[in-house]
This record gives sequence, C-alpha cells and structure tokens, in this order.
Amino acid sequence: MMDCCHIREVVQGFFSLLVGMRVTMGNMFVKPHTVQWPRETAPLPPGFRGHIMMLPDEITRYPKCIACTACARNCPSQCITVTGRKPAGAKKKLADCFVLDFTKCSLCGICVESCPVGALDFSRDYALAAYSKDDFNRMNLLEDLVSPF
Amino acid sequence: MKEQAPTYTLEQIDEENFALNLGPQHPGTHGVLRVILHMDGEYILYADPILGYGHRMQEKVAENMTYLQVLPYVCRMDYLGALSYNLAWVCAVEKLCEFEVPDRASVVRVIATELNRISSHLLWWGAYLLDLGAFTPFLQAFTDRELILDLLEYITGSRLTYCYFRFGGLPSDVDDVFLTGVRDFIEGFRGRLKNYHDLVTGNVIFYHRSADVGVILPFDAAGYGLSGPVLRGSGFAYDVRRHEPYSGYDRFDFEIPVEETGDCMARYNVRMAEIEQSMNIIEQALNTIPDGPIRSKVPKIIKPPEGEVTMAVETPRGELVIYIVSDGTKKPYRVKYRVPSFSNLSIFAKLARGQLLADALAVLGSFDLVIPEVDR
Amino acid sequence: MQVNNPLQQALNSVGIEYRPTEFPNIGLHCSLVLERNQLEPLALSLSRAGFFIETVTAVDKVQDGIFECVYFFNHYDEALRLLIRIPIPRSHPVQSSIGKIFPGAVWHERETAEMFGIKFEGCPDTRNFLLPEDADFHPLRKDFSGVL
Amino acid sequence: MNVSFVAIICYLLGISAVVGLNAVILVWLERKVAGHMQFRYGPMEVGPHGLLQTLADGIKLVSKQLVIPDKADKPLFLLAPVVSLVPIFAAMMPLPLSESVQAWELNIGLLFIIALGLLNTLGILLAGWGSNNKYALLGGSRAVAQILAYKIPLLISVMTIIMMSGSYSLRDIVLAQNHGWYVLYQPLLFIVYITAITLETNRSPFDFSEAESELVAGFHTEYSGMGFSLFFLAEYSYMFIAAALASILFLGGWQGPWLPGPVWSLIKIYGIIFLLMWFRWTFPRLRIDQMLSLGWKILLPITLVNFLVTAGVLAL
Repeated sequence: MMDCCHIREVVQGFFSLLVGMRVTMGNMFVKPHTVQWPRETAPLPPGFRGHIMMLPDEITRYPKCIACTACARNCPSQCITVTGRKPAGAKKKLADCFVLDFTKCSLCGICVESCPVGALDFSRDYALAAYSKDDFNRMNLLEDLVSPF
Repeated sequence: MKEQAPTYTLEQIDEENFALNLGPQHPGTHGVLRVILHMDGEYILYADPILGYGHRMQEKVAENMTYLQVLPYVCRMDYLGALSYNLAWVCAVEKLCEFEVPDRASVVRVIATELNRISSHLLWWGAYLLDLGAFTPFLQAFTDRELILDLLEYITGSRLTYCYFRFGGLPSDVDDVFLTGVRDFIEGFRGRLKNYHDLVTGNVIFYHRSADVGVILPFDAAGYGLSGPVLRGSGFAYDVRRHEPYSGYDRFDFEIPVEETGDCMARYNVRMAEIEQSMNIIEQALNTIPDGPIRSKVPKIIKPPEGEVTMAVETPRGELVIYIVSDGTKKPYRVKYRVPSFSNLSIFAKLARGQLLADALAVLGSFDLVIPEVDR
Repeated sequence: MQVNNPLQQALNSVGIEYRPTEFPNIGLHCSLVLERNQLEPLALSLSRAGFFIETVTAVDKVQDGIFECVYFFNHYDEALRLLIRIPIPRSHPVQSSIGKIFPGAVWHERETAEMFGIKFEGCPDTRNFLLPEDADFHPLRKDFSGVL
Repeated sequence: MNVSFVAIICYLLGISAVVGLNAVILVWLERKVAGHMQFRYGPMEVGPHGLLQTLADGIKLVSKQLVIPDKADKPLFLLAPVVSLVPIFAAMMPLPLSESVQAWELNIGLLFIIALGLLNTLGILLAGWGSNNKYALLGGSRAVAQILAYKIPLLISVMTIIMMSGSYSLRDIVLAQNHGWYVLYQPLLFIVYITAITLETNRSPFDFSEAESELVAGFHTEYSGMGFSLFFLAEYSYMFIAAALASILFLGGWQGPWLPGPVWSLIKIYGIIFLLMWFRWTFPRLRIDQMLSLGWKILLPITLVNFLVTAGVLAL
C-alpha cells in the first residue's frame, strides 16, 4: 500500500512537471514584451515626473517665477536655489537665478505643487546622461528662457 | 557601547565547522542583509543576522523636516510597497491634524495601494522562485508587474517610489483612462494567474522545496511580533485592514486568507490568495468610486496641535505602525516607524537553526524582506 | 466595553486599572504610564493573554530630563493596541529587558539601546545593531548634533 | 586500430572545431530559448538576431585578466578548468554522427565516454578545493555527492541498452536499432536517462554545484576570464556529448528517412539539448538531499526493475 502511494506520487509529480513545461512552451509563442529601446520607445504617461523646468509667461516669454522661494523652502532635499531681483519699473520680483541640484532631487513634486504662480512643471526629459556630475548638480533652469535682466 | 557576544550556546561548534558569510552582497539575501552562518557541512548550526548596511536614520531625518517634507522619504523605506507607506504617513498626519479626506480620494487611494500590493506580491513571487532556482517565474511576474507599473505611472508619474497621496486627498484626479485600464488589467490578470499556478504552485519540485520548510509555530508568532502574510501563514487572521480599518477599507468586502501549516508553502499560498483578494477590493472600489472633490482644504503650512498619534497600516509585508509625537511645531518631535520586515526577520535566526543552506534561503525568500525597510 | 476583553484581564491580573482611550483619534486602545518594576509582570501576563509585541522604542523628553521608554503591544484576535510608557531618568538610563518573555523584543531593545543609550538589563544581545559596530554615539537623543 | 598519426591530428582539429562551434551555438540558443520563454527576445544587438553575441562575449572573456585569489592553491586552481575540458576531446572521438563520420571506431566506445565523463566532476572538485572559497568548496563537494546518485541509474540504464544490442560499440548500438528505436521499447528508461544526464551536466533543476541563489556561483565563483570560459566550454560540450549518447542509445543515432545521417544526428542531439534547456528555464532547483533520494529511491528502482524485466523478456 505504501509503495502504491509512492508510485502514484511519483507519477503525479512527473505530470506536474509536464504542466509547467507546457506553460513555458506556451510562452515561446507569445510575442515578447520587450521594448527595443532606442529603436522603439514606450509612451510617456501624461503625468511623467522628469526633472523640473521653468515655465515661461505666455506673452512676455519671461519666466513666471516670482522668486518667492516657496519651492526651495518646501523641498525635502534642499536642492533648489533661487534668488530674485526687482527689475526697474516692475511690480513683482523676478528670478535671476534658479539652480537645481538634480543629483539630490528625489522627484517628489512638492516644489511644483507649492509654487503659487505655477511657474514650475515637470519636463519630459528622461534620457539624461552626461560625462560628469557637474552637468546635473548645477542645472540652470533659466537658461532657455528670455531673461528680463 | 560595550560589546557583549550573544549568550546563545553553540554546543556543536568545533573545528569541523566553519562560518559562512552570507551577504551583504549575495543573490539570495535580496539587498544588503548580512547573515553569518555557522555551518556544519551544509547544515546551519547558528545564524546571526547583521543589519544596518542600508541604515539611513530615517527617524532622525523625519525629526528635522516638516511634515510635508517627510512624505517622499517614507516611500524610500519600502520601495516595493511605497504607496502603503505613503498612505500611512498621510493618514497619520491627517489623524493628528484632524483633516477631512473626500470620499473619492479615499477610494482612489485604496485602488492605488491595492495595485501596489499586487505588484509587490508579484515581485515577491518571482524573487522567491529565483531563490529556489527557477528563473522564468521572475520574468513572468515582471511582465504583469510592468502593466501595474504603467498604470501607477499614469497617475503618479513615477514607477517605483511613488509619492502620490497628499494631506487631505490627492494632488491630481484620476481619469477614465486609468479606471478602464485597471479594469482591463484585472480582467486579463485573472486569466493569466492560472499560468502562475500551473507553472509553480502545482510543481512537485516547488512543493517539496516549500512544504514543511521553515515552520513558524503559532506560539512564536506572538513572541516575535510577526505580522502580514508571514503571520497569516501560521493561522492568525490578523489584518490591519480588517482590525483597524483606515481609508475606508471597512466598506469593502474581502477575505483574509489564512493557512494553518506555517511553512513556506503556507506563506506562498497566503500571498497568492491575497493577490486575488486585492483584485476583489479593486473591483469593488472601481464599482463604487464616487464623484466629487479629491482634496479637502488643508493649510499650506502644517502645524499640528501638541499630542501624539499612532497609525497602523497593512503594507504588503505586514503591519506598519507610525507613531508621531508632535510638540506643536512644524516639525515632528519624534517619529517611530514600526516596520513589518524588521520583526519578521527577527525570527529567521531561530528558523535557520538545523536547516540546510538551501532551505534557509528559501525561508529568507518566503519572508518577502525589503532590507531598506528593515534598516530604515 | 466588553467585559471579556483580553487586555482588561491581563491588566487586572497584575493589578492595573483598565482605562480605554478614544481609539479613532490617536490609534490606541489603551495608554498607560508605568513604573519600571511594573513592566516585567505585565509583559508576562500580556504574553499569556496572547498579545504580541509591536515595537519597543523611546522618546527623548529632554526638557523633563527623562527618556520615555515606549512599548507597543497588540492582539491578533481583536485590535487592542496598548501603549506603555515608562519614564526613566536621563542621567541614569537603565531599563529592564523583556527579551526573555518576548524574544522579538531583543532586536527592538538593541535598536533602542544604541539609538538612545539606554541600557537594557538582561538583554541577551547588546551589540550594536543598525549603527556600526564601533559607534558610541546615540543619534536619536535630542542633544545629538550629528557632529562627532 | 589502424588510425594514422595524421588522421588523429585531423580528427582532433575537427573535434576542436565542433567543441568551439557547438559552444557558440548553444550559448546563443540557450539565451534565445531563455528569452523567448520569458517574453524577451534574448540577444539582438550583435549580428542578426544576436548570432554573433557569443563570439563577442568570448572575445571579451579571453581579453580579461585571469584573477587568481591570493590564498588559492594555484596549481589546482589553474589545472581545474583544463581537467574539465580536456577529456572532452577524447570523449568525442568514438561518437558517430553517421555510419562514416566517426573519429575512432572503438569497440568499447560507450564505456570510454562514460568513464571520461567522470573527469568533469574531478574538474569541479579541483576548482572548488583550489579556489579556497567556502562557496566554491560547497559547490565542489556537492558535485561529488551527486555522482553516485546519478551514475548508478545511468550505468544500469546503459547496461540495459547494451544487453539489448549486445555491443559496447556505439556504431553497433545504432545499427541494432534498424528495426525500431529503443525509446519505443524503453520509454521509461529514456526518461530516467534524460534525468540522469541533466544531473550529469549539472543543469537546472540539478545545478547544485553552481546554484547561484545559494552558492553565488558555486565552484566557479573565483574564476574569471579564460578560466571561466573554459568551464563554460566544458559545460556545453558535455551537454553535446550527453545528448549525442542519448540520441545514439535511444533515438537511433543517424537513422531517419530522407535526410542524410549527420543531419539526423544533429537534429536529434539538438532536440535533446533543447529539452535540457526547456527543463532549465521551467523548474526550480531541487534540494541536495531531495536529489539524492530521487536518485536512490526513484531512479535506481526503476532502472533495476526495468533491467530485470528486460533481461527476462530477452531470455524468453
């Protein structure tokens, strides 16, 4: 009786192996899910959080930032440095320096949310690479924008 | 600090035995866990886990930050179940400051957290089988996990260390694309789950590697403070979602899967059943998701009253308790994270005794450890 | 409250009055402030009543000159989170270990010991745990500046 | 044995080419099979569908420094990969790919190959011992522990075949299958034999000596560059030999309709190798004691009973 159970167990075990082999064989006929980057790219979701960037004013093309430093104060990693000046004749302060230390940034998005004027947004730049760390620990976000100064 | 060696007796250790340094870089320890194993051939006489390689002093970090700034940091502890930690922190602060959370936000939180739980369990499933020497399950799980990550990336913007929930609700609403995406995923995944069971659960080799290995007796569970699937594999139906419902979990109808045997197989079965229960919860949430605002009015600067709060949340690994002592300033006075993996790992030394090396790694795998969470 | 509450029984057996707190507000069912010598009998009776240890930690109340040792216990069958505080003087931080009763407490005690410099008497393992082996500073003390 | 010296040199060169080419193809095939079983493509970059990837990897490995651990037993450490690889050249000699393609018609070819196959384990043991690494040592000792568990069932199943064919010569064994392949008479034995060669070639689910989730990389933990690639070469060549033996013993070697003999041989050999790969990418690893009980409690009784029954049937 013991031996009978033993043999049945062995046979059952053997067939359970075949079931598993069927699954892996089935997998071979499924189209691979790999995305062959860089020849193909996966779509970026709308809410993708890249590094932050400055949004320009629609009309003047100046940065919207009013240098209130809310983002810098709320940042958990202290990776934002912002200073501002008041241009002659303007009512509000404007940023003259907005530097992001991207090596420290944890991409949490608190700066974007805390901005009272909506001057910050996430970029969709995901393929970041550079030869030295310096390219990322002092990212000048005002670079591409028209400076009021 | 004065050092005192552990007072365990190692009566069998003589010159025939040797110490094996397992980790901190070892494929079987899932991170920077180091275990010194005193071995007799392939048998482990005594295991001594050494922690702290990923220690970041999270609790001190939290003392020096505002409540909002801590938010992205909590998710870094458990990178596989980040949303549970996210949820625990926002719920704790909301409880402390008595903020309201709109219904829609609560339900979306549940959907996102449960999706995260499924993705965490899937990764565990693959990694556990990797510990047992099978490679295909790992990528099988990853293909489905990718789909969840795509969904979560769609709403949260990132793929692993989400920081999605905010005090009083959510930063952005979910749209129909996400909701139908979740529905489609669950429909498809229910079908694919059969392949998982065919490939692994019924497999005779897997059965012999898992059954009767690393048995946790119910008596030990309380002594070591286990929680989560590790506990539920030993016959206790303890689940924070049921015992202390938060974020509206009491509205959902779900079972707590429990197994009696307490071995690796039981923990495996519990997690597999939990994936299905999570899908049930998500389906119910999708059917009952209300319209309305997603964020209540919350002050910009959070300054809770003096006092303290305890918030327990069921993460994919077990019970997370966040204990905040507030002194009325913008920064917490003291934060304590009671993390599940820490307690779960503490029983490992006991279980590893007298086991084969291969079994000890199977036990370690069945605990579903996230070492940054243990180390904090 | 129910009469057959395991927490109530456990507390009564060591002669401590059971006073439930408002659960939803602070997430606790009971919060106690005890003396140092009351801990061990209570832990024993909690262990018998099926409670599990959630964590052991401390809070540095530097203005009052005390450490508050904080113990969290909970029950698997019904949610009964119990918080025990034991004030110990900052000048002489010694606490008795419950590692013999709850083996899981050893790790928590080791962590608390190195983070606050509290000595747990009778703890079977007193090596540093999360900090480096040779660390002799206590980072979670409020007077720890981070500069060595 | 009227084989001239020149002919032996030619055959050795030919065998070296087979060993090298076989390893290149098998590594590529393994990665492709693994990839497609896991919803991936496998190598795609070097050459069409990554065909040249193995070559690129080989060049990389050859150009790498051979690091010898300070405390290692240097002679043994350096000898181990060689001990693993060299017997292959000898073991390939008596393998017939067809009636005419055979380096050396040896009347005890079967025994010769099985005896040389044992040297692989010696190589692993030397590597494990010579590395002076605990993981490597455990891997080496596991390899030795598993020899008996698979060799005895393997030998008994081979003996059954010898009994049926009446010859130790591989060529005669194939010719004896003119009227029907032995797999049709002995399906159970074929399963046992496949299990045993999975064990012999140290492949998952029996890859104990290099179990990467337990022993990091087992016996070759300390090997880098050329030492590592020699082990790799040896592993895949042993797979080729084991599969070739299986095809000769059970599947009628080069016999088959329409196609020429060597093609049939290669189809059968690579079919069995694919089966071994299929196992590897499907199953979890057994525990060492479970492997031993598999060998002693399941494989051995099956082969013994089968042997006796076959003997009885043949006697009738």
